[in-house]
Amino acid sequence: MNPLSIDFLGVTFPNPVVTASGTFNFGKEYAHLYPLSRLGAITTKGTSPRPIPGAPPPRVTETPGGMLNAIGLENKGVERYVQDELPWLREQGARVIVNVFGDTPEEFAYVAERVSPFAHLLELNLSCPNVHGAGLPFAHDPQAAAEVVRAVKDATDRPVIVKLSPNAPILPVAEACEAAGVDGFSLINTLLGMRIDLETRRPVLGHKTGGLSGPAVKPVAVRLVYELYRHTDKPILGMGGIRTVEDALEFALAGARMVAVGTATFSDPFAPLKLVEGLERFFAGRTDTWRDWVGAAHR
Amino acid sequence: MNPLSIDFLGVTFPNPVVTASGTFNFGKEYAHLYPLSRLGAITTKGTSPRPIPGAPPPRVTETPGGMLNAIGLENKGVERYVQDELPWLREQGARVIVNVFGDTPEEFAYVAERVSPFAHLLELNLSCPNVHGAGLPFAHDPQAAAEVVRAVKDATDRPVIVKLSPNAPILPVAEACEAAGVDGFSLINTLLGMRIDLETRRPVLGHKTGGLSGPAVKPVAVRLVYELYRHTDKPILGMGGIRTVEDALEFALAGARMVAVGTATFSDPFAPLKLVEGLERFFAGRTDTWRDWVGAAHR
Amino acid sequence: MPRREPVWNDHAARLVHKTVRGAKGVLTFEAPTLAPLLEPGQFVNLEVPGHVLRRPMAPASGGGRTFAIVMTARWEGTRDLLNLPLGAEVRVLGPLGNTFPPPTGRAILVSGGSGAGPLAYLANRLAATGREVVVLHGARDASEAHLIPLFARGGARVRYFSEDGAHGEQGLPTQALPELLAAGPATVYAVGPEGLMREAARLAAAHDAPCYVSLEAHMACGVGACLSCVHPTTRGTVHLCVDGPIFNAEEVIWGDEPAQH
Amino acid sequence: MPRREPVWNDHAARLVHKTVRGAKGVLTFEAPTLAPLLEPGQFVNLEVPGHVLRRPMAPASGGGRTFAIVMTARWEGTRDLLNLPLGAEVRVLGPLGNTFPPPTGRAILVSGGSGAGPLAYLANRLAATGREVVVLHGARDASEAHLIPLFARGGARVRYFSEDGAHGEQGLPTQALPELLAAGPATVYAVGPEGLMREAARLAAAHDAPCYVSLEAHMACGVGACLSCVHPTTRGTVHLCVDGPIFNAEEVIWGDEPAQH
Ligand SMILES: Cc1cc2nc3c(=O)[nH]c(=O)nc-3n(C[C@H](O)[C@H](O)[C@H](O)COP(=O)(O)OP(=O)(O)OC[C@H]3O[C@@H](n4cnc5c(N)ncnc54)[C@H](O)[C@@H]3O)c2cc1C
Ligand SMILES: Cc1cc2nc3c(=O)[nH]c(=O)nc-3n(C[C@H](O)[C@H](O)[C@H](O)COP(=O)(O)OP(=O)(O)OC[C@H]3O[C@@H](n4cnc5c(N)ncnc54)[C@H](O)[C@@H]3O)c2cc1C
Ligand SMILES: Cc1cc2nc3c(=O)[nH]c(=O)nc-3n(C[C@H](O)[C@H](O)[C@H](O)COP(=O)(O)O)c2cc1C
Ligand SMILES: Cc1cc2nc3c(=O)[nH]c(=O)nc-3n(C[C@H](O)[C@H](O)[C@H](O)COP(=O)(O)O)c2cc1C
Ligand code: FES
Ligand code: FES
Repeated sequence: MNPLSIDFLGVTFPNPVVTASGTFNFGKEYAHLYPLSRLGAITTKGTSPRPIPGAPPPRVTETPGGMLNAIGLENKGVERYVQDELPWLREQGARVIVNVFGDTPEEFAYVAERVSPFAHLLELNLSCPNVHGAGLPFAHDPQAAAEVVRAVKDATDRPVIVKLSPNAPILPVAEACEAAGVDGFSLINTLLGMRIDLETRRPVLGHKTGGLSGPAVKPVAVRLVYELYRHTDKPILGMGGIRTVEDALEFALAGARMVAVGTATFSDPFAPLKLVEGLERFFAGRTDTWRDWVGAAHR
Repeated sequence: MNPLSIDFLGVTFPNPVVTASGTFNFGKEYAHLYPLSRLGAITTKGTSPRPIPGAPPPRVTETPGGMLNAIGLENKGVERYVQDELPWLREQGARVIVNVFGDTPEEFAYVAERVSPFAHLLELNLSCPNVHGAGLPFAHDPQAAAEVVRAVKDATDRPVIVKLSPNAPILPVAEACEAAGVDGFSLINTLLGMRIDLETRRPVLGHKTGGLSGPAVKPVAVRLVYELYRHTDKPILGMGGIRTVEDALEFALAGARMVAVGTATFSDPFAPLKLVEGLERFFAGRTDTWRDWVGAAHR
Repeated sequence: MPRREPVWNDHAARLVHKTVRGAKGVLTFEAPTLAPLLEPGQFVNLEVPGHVLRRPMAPASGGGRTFAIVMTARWEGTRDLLNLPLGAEVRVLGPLGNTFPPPTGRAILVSGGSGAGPLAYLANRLAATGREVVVLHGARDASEAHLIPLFARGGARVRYFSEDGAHGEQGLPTQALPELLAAGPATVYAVGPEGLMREAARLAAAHDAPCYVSLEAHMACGVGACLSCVHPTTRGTVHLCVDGPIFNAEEVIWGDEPAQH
Repeated sequence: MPRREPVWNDHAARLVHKTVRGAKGVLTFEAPTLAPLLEPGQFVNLEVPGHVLRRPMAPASGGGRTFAIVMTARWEGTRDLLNLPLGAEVRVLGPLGNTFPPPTGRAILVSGGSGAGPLAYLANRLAATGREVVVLHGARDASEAHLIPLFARGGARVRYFSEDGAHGEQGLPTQALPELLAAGPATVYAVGPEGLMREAARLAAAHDAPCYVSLEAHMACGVGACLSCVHPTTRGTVHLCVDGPIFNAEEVIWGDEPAQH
């Protein structure tokens, strides 16, 4: 029996370790280091119907214990990915979570439909602006979020999880998405932040503000996973500053059934693999399993 | 001419460096290390009408690049402070910002009135729960926040600043407080977070969640100061992870007229003094002044 | 125990010696401005490079140019502290907190885990003044042999206990207390896990012997400013860093006892 | 320049030598698995202990067991890197990015600031193969004398320029270009501040000489995964870490030029 094996919405993953969207592209860059099938799953870079050029540089900068990014959702559009990247990724034997976004619920649904043949799960990034809703992100408007979920659920037979933003209260959004039929949740996306360059006296990032990620945000993420777990029975994919076995277990205790590694991959490209190996070693000498840790802080 | 001298709501401070509420108590603990009058001002520990015993231990724990605290607003009640601590603090020649809170607008007003004779400024901590408003903090409800401001403005002739919480959208609260006559703002209070102990499998803090502070939150604080500065003409006291001259200048560029040092005092009890001295050295060789940096990222 | 006037400062210290055994070790710092001021029972708040908060530790020696700490690595801060390279310079706040009061009669020191630090200091200080001192140190197994040199410095009589019998007598150090207490007037000093301190306090009380314990709490400032280090006592909630860490066991309210108001 | 197939890995490196002059310095790392693979123009992504992101640096030597980097401390990451103690072990991703293409005619290297690193490597490599190489290195003042040994290794002719004339010829390195370019076919390699690269590119173009430059961007992954390191070129937006950092200057769109779509 594999103590790391975990069922998440009907899919059995060999371990709970996933790459976080946007930090691993579609996996090709890292495939020569280790077999991608060794990881629980790969979450792919956010994909929209058409190519998006993204934000002006600089797009990343470091902060104490973390980093800011404003990539601006750059991607080549869903057609390129269903041609080249997603089939390749499946051939590697990897399990795939496709991160999807769009300007409207219809765009979300369109991308969801196109990528479904290659996806074990779909993850909806609601942190992108809702172009028909005053430009605020979908994640700031429970009704808009629910519309996205309904549109996507109609367009796919894959399990759909919604990625929650820590920049708005999560419970109203989560409730609305549940009512709309969402299957699970992932969190957290990045926290809005800024760094200012003392020489130019301007924000460092081309987009001025960016998303904070990395160890610095871990306590915020653990708190939100813990809070969400108390309000829902849907499974949770937790992330935010995870790098070590201890980090992963802390998220499990809070209620995360699976965990994603994002920024840590920039600190160390082997980070996701090392986490899998570390968890294997941790549970090798024990009688309990990963599953037993999930939500244990609530029992 | 002192290049650090700064006018804030009619009070002239010799420099812009303030201690953050709750991290310096009423100053006595540090008074043997350096004259408290060397700092721009001391912000005192949050004070309520009656003594509050506070939260169960543990009350603090470290996180990557930061710390969580859940002191639970422990304080001896305003009477003790107007007897012992505040008069003593004024005798030291310190400028004093008194941090005030209560369960209701009336309680805020009561404390404000009692401490006014000793205060250069009053800072209202709106992150405490509004007992007549579903227990949510005042900072999560613009109307409740505005009521507090109105009640306090009627009870004191001192300038009143409101301390904003990063756990709720700040602009609606700031607008409501402005309409109610607030004189300025301070931000950020702590971000809600949690750490879970892998051995006990329970949240480390007695209160379960706590407030995140320290370098980890700096980018979030800079972003909020920058955002608020674009929406108000009122002066801003900025804080969140400040320790070095670079940190302070970054907040000035974002729009902070004064800056507070909180968690850094736990890393180094001389941190506030060192920041004053560092800024003195920085401006000694220059023709511009602190004032010229305030808001410069917007020009 | 009365509060002390603040005499603490932030001192420079340099790691000059260390003995590490797995997750445990003894670190010796050269700190010529701080070490002479340290009294047994007091603690210091040690900077750990890369960490926002300092870590409270109760010295195992002092008085001269150096002080030692007996430590157990738990999470990241203490792990990094144990890994500090020789020669590293850190800042240390101290001296902090109160001290052990002098004994009436013989001094019986009951030590467990990193309680060995402050009690070794006390044992050596008392023995040097000609007091009769017995140390009962308990460990789970043989992993604490590195502590022997610490206790061996003074003239105290030291008895080691280990649960598995691999190091010294088999059993818990408290098992030797009743006989020792029955032998005449004595003062008990217990520092270690809460269970050990409670049992020592119970036995001391049964023999009408005073018992002093050292309490622990998560701390930020270490000097009374942050109000984080609270503990319930019969005289109300205290702040360990300034009201303690040493308390008369009689006034301590332990973990599962109802707090009094 | 074509993309390379990924051959990079995460290698161990140990700081074995350093020369520091104020905020500038040369660090030499022993990295027996990485150093032999490094080609001039390529870069590495260096772990800085205590930092979340690595720092991209273009080696100033390689091929053997060690590689050097010429660096300038800007903010905290590079400051900490420059303060790394001898013997420190760090992880280094590499080799990353593309290389300088071989020259047509003589090689004229125009260097400024930390451009000295990759160009010293190129100069020494080309000179070793018998190529005629001229290096024009510019600095603000005399603070870069520590670079002399780097350039002196191979057989390249090196001319130093400083704005105040304190080190070598007075003026900018680009002022020597027109004469050199007029003397016959040559390829220009320019690495340094954008102004320097643009001016070198302009002069090279005026003489129909190819000119290669190395671009910089804030990077997270260094390997093409994060999409952070974009730069506009005449063939669209490129990702410097995999499409560069070396580009034919003709295709580069500089800071204030309108980007083409
Ligand atoms: C007065 C006093 C004297 C002490 N003397 C010693 C000693 O001589 N040797 C020794 O090994 N240990 C001693 N301790 C305990 C030691 O301070 C903790 O084990 C250590 O702080 C844990 O840090 P960490 O980085 O491993 O854990 P983390 O949990 O990562 O630390 C995070 C935060 O929690 C606090 N914390 C966590 N556990 C404890 C704890 N048990 N007690 C206090 N704070 C805690 C830390 O100070 C830090 O602020 C003493 C504690 C106190 C209060
Ligand atoms: C391909 C390449 C090769 C380089 N080679 C060298 C070299 O040989 N010697 C040298 O001194 N410098 C070199 N640099 C520049 C060097 O990487 C930056 O100066 C350094 O990253 C700044 O880090 P910091 O901690 O001082 O600044 P910070 O601003 O604190 O760094 C924060 C983040 O911003 C990024 N960043 C900031 N400024 C730059 C910049 N100018 N370029 C790239 N990223 C930046 C950092 O990588 C980091 O992620 C090179 C850059 C690139 C892209
Ligand atoms: C460079 C970068 C790009 C990201 N791109 C996306 C994205 O396209 N879609 C998305 O939902 N989240 C994106 N994220 C957020 C991460 O998936 C993750 O939620 C966040 O970084 C927190 O995890 P971490 O602290 O482990 O990085 C991105 C994060 C980073 C750092
Ligand atoms: C231990 C502790 C106690 C605090 N108590 C208060 C308080 O009583 N009132 C208040 O308004 N803010 C309080 N704060 C918040 C700080 O004043 C400050 O807003 C926050 O810590 C961010 O600044 P920093 O990162 O410099 O610490 C407290 C913070 C800490 C760490
Ligand atoms: S540790 Fe701050 S009051 Fe005791
Ligand atoms: S640095 Fe990540 S894509 Fe270039």
